[in-house]
Amino acid sequence: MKMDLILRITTKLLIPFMLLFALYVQFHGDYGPGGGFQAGVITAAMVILYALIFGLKAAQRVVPVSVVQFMVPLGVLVYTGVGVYTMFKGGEFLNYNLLGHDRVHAQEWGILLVEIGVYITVSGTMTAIFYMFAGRGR
Amino acid sequence: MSSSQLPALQVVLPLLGAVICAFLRRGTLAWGVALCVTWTMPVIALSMLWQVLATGPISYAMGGWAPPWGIEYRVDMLSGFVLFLVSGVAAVIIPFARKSIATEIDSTRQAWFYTMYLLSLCGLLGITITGDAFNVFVFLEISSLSTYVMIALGRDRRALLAAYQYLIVGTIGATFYVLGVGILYSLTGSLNMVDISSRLGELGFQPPVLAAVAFLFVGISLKLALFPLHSWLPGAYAYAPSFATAFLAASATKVAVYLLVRYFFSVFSVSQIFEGLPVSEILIVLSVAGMIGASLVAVFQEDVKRMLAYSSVAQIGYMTLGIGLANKQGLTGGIVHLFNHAITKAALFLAVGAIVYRMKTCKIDDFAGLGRRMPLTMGVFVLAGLSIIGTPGTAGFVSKWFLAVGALEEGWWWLVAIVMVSSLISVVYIGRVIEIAWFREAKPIADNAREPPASMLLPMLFLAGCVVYFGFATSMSAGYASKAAAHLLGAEQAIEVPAAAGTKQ
Amino acid sequence: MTPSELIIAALLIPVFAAIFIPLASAAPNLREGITLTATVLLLVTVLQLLQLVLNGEQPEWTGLEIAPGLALAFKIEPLGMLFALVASSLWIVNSLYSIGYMRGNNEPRQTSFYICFAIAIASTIGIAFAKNLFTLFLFYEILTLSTYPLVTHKATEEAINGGRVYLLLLLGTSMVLLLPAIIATWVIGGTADFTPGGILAGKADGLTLGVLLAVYIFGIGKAAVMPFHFWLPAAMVAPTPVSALLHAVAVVKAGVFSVVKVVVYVFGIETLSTSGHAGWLVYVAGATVLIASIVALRQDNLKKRLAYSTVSQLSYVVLGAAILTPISVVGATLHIAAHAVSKITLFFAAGSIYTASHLTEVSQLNGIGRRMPWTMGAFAVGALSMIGLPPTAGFLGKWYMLSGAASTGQWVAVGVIMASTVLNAAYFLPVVYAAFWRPPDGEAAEHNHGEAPWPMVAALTATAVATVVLFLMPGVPLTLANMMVGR
Amino acid sequence: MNPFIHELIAHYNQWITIFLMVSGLYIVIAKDNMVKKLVGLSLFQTSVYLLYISPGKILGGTPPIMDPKFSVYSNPLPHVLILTAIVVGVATLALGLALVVRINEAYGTIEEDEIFARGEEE
Repeated sequence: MKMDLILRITTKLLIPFMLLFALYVQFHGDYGPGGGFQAGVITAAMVILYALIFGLKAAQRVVPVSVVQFMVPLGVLVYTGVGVYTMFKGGEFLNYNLLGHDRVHAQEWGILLVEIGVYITVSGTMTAIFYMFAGRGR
Repeated sequence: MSSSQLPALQVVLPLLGAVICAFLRRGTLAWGVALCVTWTMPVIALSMLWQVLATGPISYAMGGWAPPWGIEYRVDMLSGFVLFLVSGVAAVIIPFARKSIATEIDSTRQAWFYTMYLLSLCGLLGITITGDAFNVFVFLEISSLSTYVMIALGRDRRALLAAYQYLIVGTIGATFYVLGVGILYSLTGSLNMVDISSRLGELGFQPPVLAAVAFLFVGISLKLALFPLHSWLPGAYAYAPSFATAFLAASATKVAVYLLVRYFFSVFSVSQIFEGLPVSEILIVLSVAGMIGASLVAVFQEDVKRMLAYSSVAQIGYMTLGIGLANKQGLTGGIVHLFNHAITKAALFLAVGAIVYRMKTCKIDDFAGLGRRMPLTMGVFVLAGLSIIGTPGTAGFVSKWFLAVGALEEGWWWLVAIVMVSSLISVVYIGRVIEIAWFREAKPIADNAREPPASMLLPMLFLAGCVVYFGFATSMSAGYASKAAAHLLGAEQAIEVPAAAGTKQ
Repeated sequence: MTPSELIIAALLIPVFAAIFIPLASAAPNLREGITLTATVLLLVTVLQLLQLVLNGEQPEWTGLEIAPGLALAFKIEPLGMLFALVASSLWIVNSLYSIGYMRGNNEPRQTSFYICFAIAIASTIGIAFAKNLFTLFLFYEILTLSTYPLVTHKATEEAINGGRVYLLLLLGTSMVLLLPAIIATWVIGGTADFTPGGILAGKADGLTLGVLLAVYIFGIGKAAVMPFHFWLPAAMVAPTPVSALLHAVAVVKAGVFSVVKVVVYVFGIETLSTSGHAGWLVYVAGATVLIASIVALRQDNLKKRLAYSTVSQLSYVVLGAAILTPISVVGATLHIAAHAVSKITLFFAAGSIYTASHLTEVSQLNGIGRRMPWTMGAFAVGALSMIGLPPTAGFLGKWYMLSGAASTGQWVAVGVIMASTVLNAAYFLPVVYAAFWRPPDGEAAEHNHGEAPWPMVAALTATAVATVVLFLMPGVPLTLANMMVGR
Repeated sequence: MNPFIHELIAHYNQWITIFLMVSGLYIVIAKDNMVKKLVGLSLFQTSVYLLYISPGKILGGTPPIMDPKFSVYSNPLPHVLILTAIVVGVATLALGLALVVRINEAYGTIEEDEIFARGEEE
């Protein structure tokens, strides 16, 4: 266990930056490479790293299983919610143009919202998959 | 929201329902959601079908992006028909699910099952409604992935194995499909089916088209379990929860058959597929092999679900035979068999599901004496079995009639004989179950067997009623199918008359 | 009631009986009451229809359409009328007899027996009144399926095996041969409606007609033309009223009726006789007549002997149709009615012997005529009719067939009919002789039994009388038969 | 240069695709180990990604962001499609692995031949 010291310290240092980078990828996705999927995976990787170093129990204290299970459908709900909202506004499913006053902003809003949905689902799913495999008896 | 939103709702509602189910913990609540969603589906499908009949195909631009650039949802005669079929059968059988699922799946996983069921429904309806070749792939995978999970939820550990095998085969199939689409995309630069079709017409025949046809054919055939590619089906049907089996048997393979028809007749044209290439011959040979081979295998099964699964493989042969004949009567027979077999097999699997509900087994030997203990359930089984055999007065006869007429119009009397021999074999395997159920002494295991509760009995009886009703009143099933067939064949001939003259003979 | 309502009524009366019988399963008397009421109602309805047909009308009713031009439709022509008349009147007698037999032998599952019986009668009426090949085929299959539970009624190993042969052979021939033949007719002729003069007249060449005829004849497995006859002996495991129904009223008659109907209305007598490819049928039918008679000689089991006799008698009808002259077709038609009443008498007698004494073998019947004079008297009348001697109905049909064959110089057919008459006498007369004039065996003599229960005796006496009456007053069947061939 | 060889080299991306596809399929068919089969399956799917992506790159083209300085853009659509396909592939792989884990729990092995050999005894 003593050998873990370097790993533990490094992990503690790394994790905030990973989260920050995930958020950067998430919100920069509108302009450059990136988006919800990548950000979600990076976030999940953060959780997985934490679990690898500090143990599954510690990780599940920080990100409980119930939260993860809640996140998976929540993201899809955000996505379909945007779509249904545009339908209520009288347009087609996921017609972003109806989300704002002018088309450019409306498109940006639409992409942002959908990407947030993707982020929630992907980070949730990736973590859930890890929990599922890691939680099995050896 | 106006009625113009219907195409999107058809797919979005099951998706939304699946999300809601995923939040729920209690199986019964999830079932309630699934019930509400599933019962809206045929209403939507029917009103779209009405609109199609009145004013022609409906086109819906997803996200406001006009086709061919955006994803188009397109409802025409054929897809409207299949949408109604899938959603209608699902709506009829969903009341059956609650009690059946409650006994076959752990209570913690029931809500999860309904999530997967709704996702699968969403995927299947999506495949049917979308007019975008790549979007089909996405929906194909949505439905397949959720189906793998549904199968894996079966009690038996062999369910896991069946799900795994289906996953491997299904993924290969889907990947082949994507390959085909990729080739079409690099040839035409479009993913919209209508657009691809018109651009292919301009291009004329090029060798890569052949590769595309081959990949699409094999990929879709894996999904629809065409004879030598059917290995995943018996295990999947036998070990999945009973309700899932009934749902899949009535919808999944049917949608795949639809996809094959869509590609052969709408995306490609009759001249490219049936006159330039030996597709017709291949299809007919494989169909015939399936009809005879799978029926023979069915005779030797010890498990009723497995037996019915092999019978499905054989019955799929009838549908592909209709496609292979590629004349109006034959294609009508194929499409109407899609419909008839869906209701017939759903009724059969529901009856078996009810027996599993009471007996916890579906070995043929354990059916002994059930004819008197569960007369209504077995009555449904007999009636639907007669439709599988193709007795006149049941739905199965109608499709066989059209197929035989289609074959005779080509002058292939031997094909008629093979169709009939195949139904004769089905007499053997259906008759075996009936004989045991009525004329063998009941085993101790059947002591508690009695009719299932009304929520399970009514869907069965309704489907059995449909089997007889569509055996006589064919204006809806066969009438519509022949319109769709004429539409599919007619539309092509308009495009390819000059090309046909060159390729023929 | 209008004619079309009468047709619907005739079809629905047995169906309603089948629906009400299970409701009354707890009260056997009420249940049997329903059956008997239905039989009488059906006969009244059929008689009303007969009135119309004799006046030269052809009542019609068209139901749902299956495919364009292919509908569930009924139209009563003389041949169908005759068949329906025979079936519905014999149903009364048979029901009476069944009640006696089922109660006398304490058979299990009587309710389902009566249900299946009623459905079988409904489908027989459906076959008789069918306007097109599809309707005929529909009820033909329903008849097979509804009689399957009757054949396996005893649920013993032997009964199940017999049922298996019965179902597979009848369904098999009808599916693999008859249905394709119907579809081919539809594709070639453009219609499936029975047409006077023939659907295929002038639409196909001689060879096609010959092949199609073969597919039809062997496809109609119920007509029991060799080699597709062995379902009939296999079905002998059934209770006797069922054998009576199968062998005299419903199943086999549906078979030969279909054969005559196909020959007359699908091919047309004229068309076939000029096609030059229909002559083989005389040989096939003749061979069946002779071989089955010889096999019957060797059967010791009384019901088996009757079964082979039926196989041979059915081929008389086919032979009559195969001679292809109007007068022989009249003979075939008359033989349908004549064989029905006489064979049902014989089976009734066999069942009555079984009920009273539990004897099944011919060799056990020595001297039984003294204890059961009514039964054996009726048996003798039936036997005479089978041989074709006056004053019994069997004579009429044979006479017409013979004159048809002789007038066209078909000496093979004449020879077959003559030879088989001798054979018939050889396997029936010894039974009658032994029953009346041989002294009872030691063992049988100790059994002190009398006649069977009265409903059975009444039934078999009635049919025996009918056999004679039909010879003396053949008016109605003869008129109908003549109307069919347009004489 | 020999035109035939030229053809061979010009379509090098397709050769890679075909190689990956065939080796993936071979693994799926030939291996009994269920995890290896999934690896093969992924390889097979990857070959398709390549098939889509490689024609999307247009030589000299830039990322498809409108700018007056550029006129030739790479085709963005294949990337979008393949992103979707990758997600699907990941989901399939995850589900497949989950199944293998449960099969291992239920049967105690992930070798298909061993499981089938045992299946006959049941």
